[in-house]
Amino acid sequence: MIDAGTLALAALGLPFGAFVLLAVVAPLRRAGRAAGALSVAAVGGSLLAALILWRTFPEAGADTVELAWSWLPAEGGALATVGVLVDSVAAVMLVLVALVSFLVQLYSLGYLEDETAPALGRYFAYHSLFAFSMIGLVLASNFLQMFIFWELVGLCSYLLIGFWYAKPEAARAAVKAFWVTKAGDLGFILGIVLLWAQAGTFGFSELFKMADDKTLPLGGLSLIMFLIYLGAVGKSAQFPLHVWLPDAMEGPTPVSALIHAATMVAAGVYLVTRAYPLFLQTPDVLVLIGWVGAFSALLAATLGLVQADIKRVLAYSTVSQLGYMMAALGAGAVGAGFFHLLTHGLFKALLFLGAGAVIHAVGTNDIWKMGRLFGAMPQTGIVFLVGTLALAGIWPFAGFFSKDAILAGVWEGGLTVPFLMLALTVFLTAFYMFRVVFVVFFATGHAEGHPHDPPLVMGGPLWTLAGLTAGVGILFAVGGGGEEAHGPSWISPLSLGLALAGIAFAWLTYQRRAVSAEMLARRVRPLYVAALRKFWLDDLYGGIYRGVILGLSWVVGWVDRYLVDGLVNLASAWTMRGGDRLRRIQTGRAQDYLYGVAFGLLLVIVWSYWH
Amino acid sequence: MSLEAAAFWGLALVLLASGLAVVLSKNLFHSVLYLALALVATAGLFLLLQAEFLAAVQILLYAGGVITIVVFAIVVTERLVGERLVQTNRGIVNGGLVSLAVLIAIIIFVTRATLPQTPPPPPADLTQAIGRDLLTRFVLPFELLAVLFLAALLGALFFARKEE
Amino acid sequence: MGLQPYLILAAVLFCIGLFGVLTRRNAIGILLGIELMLNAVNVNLVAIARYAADPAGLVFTLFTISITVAEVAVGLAIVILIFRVRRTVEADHLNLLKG
Amino acid sequence: MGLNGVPILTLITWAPFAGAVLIMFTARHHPLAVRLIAAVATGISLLLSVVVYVAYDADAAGFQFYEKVALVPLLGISYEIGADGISLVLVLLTAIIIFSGVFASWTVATRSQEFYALLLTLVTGVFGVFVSLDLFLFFLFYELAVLPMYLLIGIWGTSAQIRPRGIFGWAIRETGVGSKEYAAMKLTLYLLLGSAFILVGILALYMAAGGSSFSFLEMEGAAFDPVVQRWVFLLFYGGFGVLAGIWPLHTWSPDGHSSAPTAVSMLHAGVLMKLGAYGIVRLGMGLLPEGTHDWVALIGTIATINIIYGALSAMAQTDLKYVIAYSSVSHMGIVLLGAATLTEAGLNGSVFQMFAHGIMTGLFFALVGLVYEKAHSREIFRMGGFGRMMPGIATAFTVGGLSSLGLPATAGFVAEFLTFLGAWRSTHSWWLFPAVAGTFLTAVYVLRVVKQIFWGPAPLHGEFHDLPDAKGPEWVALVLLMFVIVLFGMVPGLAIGPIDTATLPLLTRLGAWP
Amino acid sequence: MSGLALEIGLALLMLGVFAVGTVSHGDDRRLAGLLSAVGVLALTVGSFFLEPSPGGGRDAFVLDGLALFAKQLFLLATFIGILGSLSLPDPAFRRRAPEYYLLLLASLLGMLTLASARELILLFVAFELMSIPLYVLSGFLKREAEAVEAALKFFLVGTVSSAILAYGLSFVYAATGTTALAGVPPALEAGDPLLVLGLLLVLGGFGFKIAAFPFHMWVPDTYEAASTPFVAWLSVAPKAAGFVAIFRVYLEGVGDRVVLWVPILAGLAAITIVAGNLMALPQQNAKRLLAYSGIAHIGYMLVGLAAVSASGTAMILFYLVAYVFGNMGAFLVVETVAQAEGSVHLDALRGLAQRSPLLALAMLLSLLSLGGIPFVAGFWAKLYVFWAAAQAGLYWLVLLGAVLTVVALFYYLIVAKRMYIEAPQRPGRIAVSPPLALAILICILGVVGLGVYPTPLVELTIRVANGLF
Repeated sequence: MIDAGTLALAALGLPFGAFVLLAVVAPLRRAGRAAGALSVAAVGGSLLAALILWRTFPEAGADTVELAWSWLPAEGGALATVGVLVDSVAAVMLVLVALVSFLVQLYSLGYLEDETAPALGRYFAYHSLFAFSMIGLVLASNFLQMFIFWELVGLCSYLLIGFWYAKPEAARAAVKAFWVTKAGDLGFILGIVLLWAQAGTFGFSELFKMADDKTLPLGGLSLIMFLIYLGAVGKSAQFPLHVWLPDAMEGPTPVSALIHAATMVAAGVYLVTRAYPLFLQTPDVLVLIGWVGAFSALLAATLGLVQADIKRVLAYSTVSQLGYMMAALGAGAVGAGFFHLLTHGLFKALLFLGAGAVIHAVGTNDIWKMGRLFGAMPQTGIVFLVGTLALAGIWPFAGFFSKDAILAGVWEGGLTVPFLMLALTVFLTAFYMFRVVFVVFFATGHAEGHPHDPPLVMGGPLWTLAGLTAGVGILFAVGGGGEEAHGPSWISPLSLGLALAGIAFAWLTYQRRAVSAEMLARRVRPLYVAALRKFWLDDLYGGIYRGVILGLSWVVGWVDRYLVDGLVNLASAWTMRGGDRLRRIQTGRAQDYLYGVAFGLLLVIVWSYWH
Repeated sequence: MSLEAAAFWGLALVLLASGLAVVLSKNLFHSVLYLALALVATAGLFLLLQAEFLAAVQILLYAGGVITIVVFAIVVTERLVGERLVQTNRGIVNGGLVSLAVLIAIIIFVTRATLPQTPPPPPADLTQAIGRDLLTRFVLPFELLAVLFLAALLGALFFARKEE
Repeated sequence: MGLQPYLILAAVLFCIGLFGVLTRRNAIGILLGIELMLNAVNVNLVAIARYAADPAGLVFTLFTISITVAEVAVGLAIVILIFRVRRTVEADHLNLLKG
Repeated sequence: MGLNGVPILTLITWAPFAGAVLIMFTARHHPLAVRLIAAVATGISLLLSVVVYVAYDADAAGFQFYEKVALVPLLGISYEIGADGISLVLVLLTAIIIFSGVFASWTVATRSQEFYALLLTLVTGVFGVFVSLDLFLFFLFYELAVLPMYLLIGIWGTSAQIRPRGIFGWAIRETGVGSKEYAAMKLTLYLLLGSAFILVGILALYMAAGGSSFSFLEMEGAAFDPVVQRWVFLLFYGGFGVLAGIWPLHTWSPDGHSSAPTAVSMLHAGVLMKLGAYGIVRLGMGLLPEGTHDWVALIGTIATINIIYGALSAMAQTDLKYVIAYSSVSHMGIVLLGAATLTEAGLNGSVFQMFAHGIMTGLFFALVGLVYEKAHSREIFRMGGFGRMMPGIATAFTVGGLSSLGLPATAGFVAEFLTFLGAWRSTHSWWLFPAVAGTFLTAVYVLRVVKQIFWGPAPLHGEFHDLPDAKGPEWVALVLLMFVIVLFGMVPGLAIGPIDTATLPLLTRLGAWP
Repeated sequence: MSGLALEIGLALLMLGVFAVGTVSHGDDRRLAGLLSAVGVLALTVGSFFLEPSPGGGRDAFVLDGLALFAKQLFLLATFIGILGSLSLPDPAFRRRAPEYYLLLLASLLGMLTLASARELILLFVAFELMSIPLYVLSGFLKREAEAVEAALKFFLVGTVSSAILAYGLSFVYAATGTTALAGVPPALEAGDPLLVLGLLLVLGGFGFKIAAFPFHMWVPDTYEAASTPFVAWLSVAPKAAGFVAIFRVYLEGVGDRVVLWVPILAGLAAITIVAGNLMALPQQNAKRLLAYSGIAHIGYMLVGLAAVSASGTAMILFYLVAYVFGNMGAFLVVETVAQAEGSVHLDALRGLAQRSPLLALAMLLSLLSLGGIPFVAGFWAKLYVFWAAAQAGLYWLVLLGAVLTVVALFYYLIVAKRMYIEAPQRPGRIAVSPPLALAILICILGVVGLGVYPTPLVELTIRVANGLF
């Protein structure tokens, strides 16, 4: 029996080893598929370790396992440590991360077969780094370490969004993603620093213990927790920092599935879950989290309604679902939120990979250039449908239970308005997802080329995920669920009803054409335009970037060159000019020189009077 | 007013007047002549101060030597240039102010000093003392003066000599 | 009759000489001004020597007079040279070198 | 004396100089020999720096590997050297930078013999400053580190194009802004101006300590009058601050760094600016505790200005080298901010940032040099799509950029984070906010530049075709520097261990510890 | 009287040169120069065998440490100057060599005596003996309008200054009642205003000799027009003599009252440094540049003088030695280049490093020394002067001086730029005549030697200066 710490370290170390190998051994990296094989094998190992860890956990006698090494030495003990902290939450999350990583990497081998070998090698190097970072984030034993890996996953996200760096849109999206999440991270790091100053430690265990013992100083804690939450806002694409996620779809689709749907974006939720004992000390922040989450969910859903790009629809739905999770956390339903995180990880990865298969087959992201694909690629159609039903929250798929739990939790938490928003979102979610399903797979339309189902290396992961999505749901349907829905009994029917209504409405609009989408759009024209323009948030940020930051930099650059440096140059120019002026006393006329002597004499005499 | 004082003021008047004439006269030749007058007046002062030997030297060397050289120089150069040398002043106000300032500065110091009101009785044989000192205490500067004359002569000759 | 009148007389003479030096256009005129200044020195020295009853001052005067003559000789040689080379002794015109 | 009787610090310091002499006298007209001698000489320094680093006894702390030989007994000047934790880290930094600098400028074509000789002489000066325990010796080495710069930039530098406009346009025109001659002159004069203040300060301390010895250790024992402390500290701050690039005395650095040839920019931005900060910490804070307390608020505030102002200025630049140069100004703000916090974390962060920024900016300048050498352009907005042509350089640039924006797992993060901790714990906790904002601004301009140059499509005018990637000796420099950045980012204890042994005594003297 | 050995030896040498001059004929009479060089060298060597005798008392002529030190300095500088002059190309220097060297030696005799003079008359005569030949020498190229003009200006300013000096000396005499300098300290103690006036006027006279601002105005014109080796010598030896005279009059035996001079000297030092450096900035003529920089250097020496202490005096002596080497070295390199290029414009130095690396290096070292850069003599010179001033608490002056050093470096670096950075206008090495090369070599050895190991000289100067106080 290998102990939990070792397993965790193995899960962490394998992808890291793969990354170092790929980074350092250039020939291996340039070999492409071999690099992919190494990466997949490594993350497969991680998955294995994660599974064993999950099944054998908790160890006897302890519900957490913690290992720590000194990282930043200081007088009287380490200032900060690195290590692993395994508890049940981390163990489950670890499995999710390893699993999705493994499947996505496998899928990528097929998806990216057209890439050149060096590019592929680079891709898998990034993926290994991501797997390492994400696992490190999950296993982090303190805030600082979490922040470190938090930033590293951000880096991987940046690198992978910009994987096709020659595409200007990809380049722009990568940078945008980095900047926006970094803006949130400023809050995170400020929060950590302030927390350290308050509590003197970064360690979760110590902090939780202090929270338990009520020895945690509460002054300013609200601010601290709010700042830390800002990090989650950026990473988990909460309003108003959600703008980067749709653009991030410029990356390869497997990347979107892994990073921008299943794992990294959920890190914010994981962070709040992880630090929940601390958030419990600051209920005001929790309420804020709930409101923002619900609002994000609704806002993203409305934006999802009008997208033509299949991945963007999914991206907005991700934002929306993350909003659900956050709302749950804010309402105190931490279990529900985390549960949704897991199920969402599965079915959203599935959806993305399915979308990827479609895109791979038809060569476009635009849903209006697709149609009747179910006939051409039935396997893809089925798994996509499974994912969609789960996302829409249809019994007995996984999403139904987790979403139900959230709705119940939010209602119980007393957040009535957010509850209403979330309920509305259920309807919208079902509508926009089935809009995609109908348009892509069933409605009339014409896709170019000869679309066909993907090869096994892509299909395998799809079916695995579909199976899990359905399986987990059925497990709950049969077993009654581990996570009890505490809410009133009318919530399940309500949510199911709303979802079905959404589906029906989508069917009427896009399949039967009984309702004209254009007419709908005209009816709610202001809203429609606003949604099309993303509620002008991108324009606002663009304005801030260009107007404030670049404008300020222009001003400072000008001041530096012409004022600060200008003064230096002025001083030197004046010195030179002064020399030039002064030497004109040297007129060449002998008598002026004699005046010099006379003046000197007077000077000396007058001077001596003074002193 | 004693005779001595009268002589002093008289000589001083002559000295200053001729001095001013030296620096203001339009004609260079006149200037030189006024200088001669000033030098002679100075010699008179020397006499008044009972330095007869120096008065003699003053007249011989200065009024004789210097003036002759200067006149000679003027004549030579006038012949070289072929026209009369006219002498004017430039920046009289500035020069006057500066000179006046220097004068005031010096006079302030002089008036502050406590100076002897009456001269002590003169040594018995001043000229002899001068001669003795010159060849004993001041023999070194005396020798050096010879070298100095040599150098000055050499220089003056070098400059004045027309080559080729 | 104290020393002071002599010193003041010398000072005035010195400054008249200085004035000449500063204002005369002609190089020879400047030389004459210098002569006046040196002459003032002589007046000073002789007067001081008289009131100190010290022959050293008179020896000093002897030296200054001699040196003055040497200087005048060199100076006039330079002036003549200038005449020869530049055809002018106007001090104002001698400004090839400046700055 | 030294390490087991070997005067190891002397060897480190003078090995490059010996190399320079050897180059001047033996390697005339043999360009390869010149480079090999340079590589070996700096290699020896590097090797021995690592040896010293490992041999340093962290438990004993204090100055080790001590050597002392009287030079001018009359004035109490001696060749007194030794290294504590701070010196060690900076010696190591210097050795790494110059070693990679030798490789990064492998392709210098004209008058390479003189180039390497001057470069190595300069390095001896830098090493000397970091190990000097005699104020006078310190000053001598300081001057030696500054002067060769004039010729190095003047002969081998490159000019930029700057059109004089603005309110002091005529002054800017008159002084010839942008040309390498201007830059060389400005840099040299500015730094020597600083050294003038330093010299006065040193003399004042010498007199105040009794006028018998320039020894640092002896002066440490002297309790200076508070008035002396106040003014001498200001002299040191101004004098060293010029070299450290404090606002508003920093303007020599962008011009100088941009005009300098690759190895010189690396050395200058990488090491020499640290020398200024080192001077403030070692002489200013080390000898003048009360003076430090008098001025610390000013230092920290100016440091925050540096951070923000430098970053915004960097953003405004269109010339690649200027961007990097201004980023140095910004990062030196972190160094001084850390020092001004007077906390353990802050001071450790400050020294660590000296190291981290040295390596990172060295890497940057090496890369910029390579890009310039291949593309013959420094105009950011004319370039594009280089990632395809020079993936290696693109990767290295990204690594440098990430370290510069304080990405974890690079050395830059550790330094910044420690500084943040210190800033909030200091008496002026608001310093934290501009410092953190600075990291965001850094992210903005660094990624913008990376995106513009390496990403996206190649520009249409087709000026840049078939640009080669880095090759051969150049890789030595890039890989070494990247390795160090990541190594120290992942295992910061390597550096912080020794640094901490030196900062604690310093803080104790400052009355800020315990 | 062994005290006069050097002076007598020099007089004999002059006699020899005179004899050679009368005997030799023809267009090349440089034998006189050779003889002078050998003679001066012999005297220089001989001077090191002389023992200083303790000065003081009422002796008119003393050979104390200061005097001996100064004489050695004058002799050395003259030797270098004569070496430099030997290869002057102008026919005047060949045909009229006896006159030239005789005048040079006459002036040297004046300096030697001045260094020992502790009596007003001797002082004045020596001062004039030193000065009058210089007027002639500066106009030695008598067919060149510039040279003659320079001679006239030099003469006029010099004679007026002499008059002022003599006038001042007469007041000193009035106050002390004796012509011995030993009478000064007691009179100063009494605070006699006449003495103060006299000493101020005397300072004006000496100010001309050492070329302190604003008595300096003859300097650039004279330096530009006169022959370069002579200027090299003129720029150091008479100034050194002026300083020695100042020490004698103002410092020797004065004791506490010496602080009277601090404000004036410090002020004079400050304006001299500032003006000299600023005016040097726009110069394009190498000799004018060095002239103005020389003025600035006088300012730095005055900083040491303003310290009115033994260490200050010692440091000026050290500075003078460093200045002799550095300044003469620079002037002689300029002369070498001028002989090849026919120009003393800075442009003539273009690309010198690529044409004649050693010559360029010599120039660079000289300039660095003048600029006060470590490892060459000038650094220690400046440092020691500052050190002395700091001892006296004149920190503001130290700071000013240090800051203005930066301005000075600007124009030195401009010269370095011409030599090292710019490309040569013409290819080919620059020929150096052997005596000139030897002279430059001596200067560079001095610059580097003192830069690397200044201690013995510092100790010597301190010993010498302590004799004054």
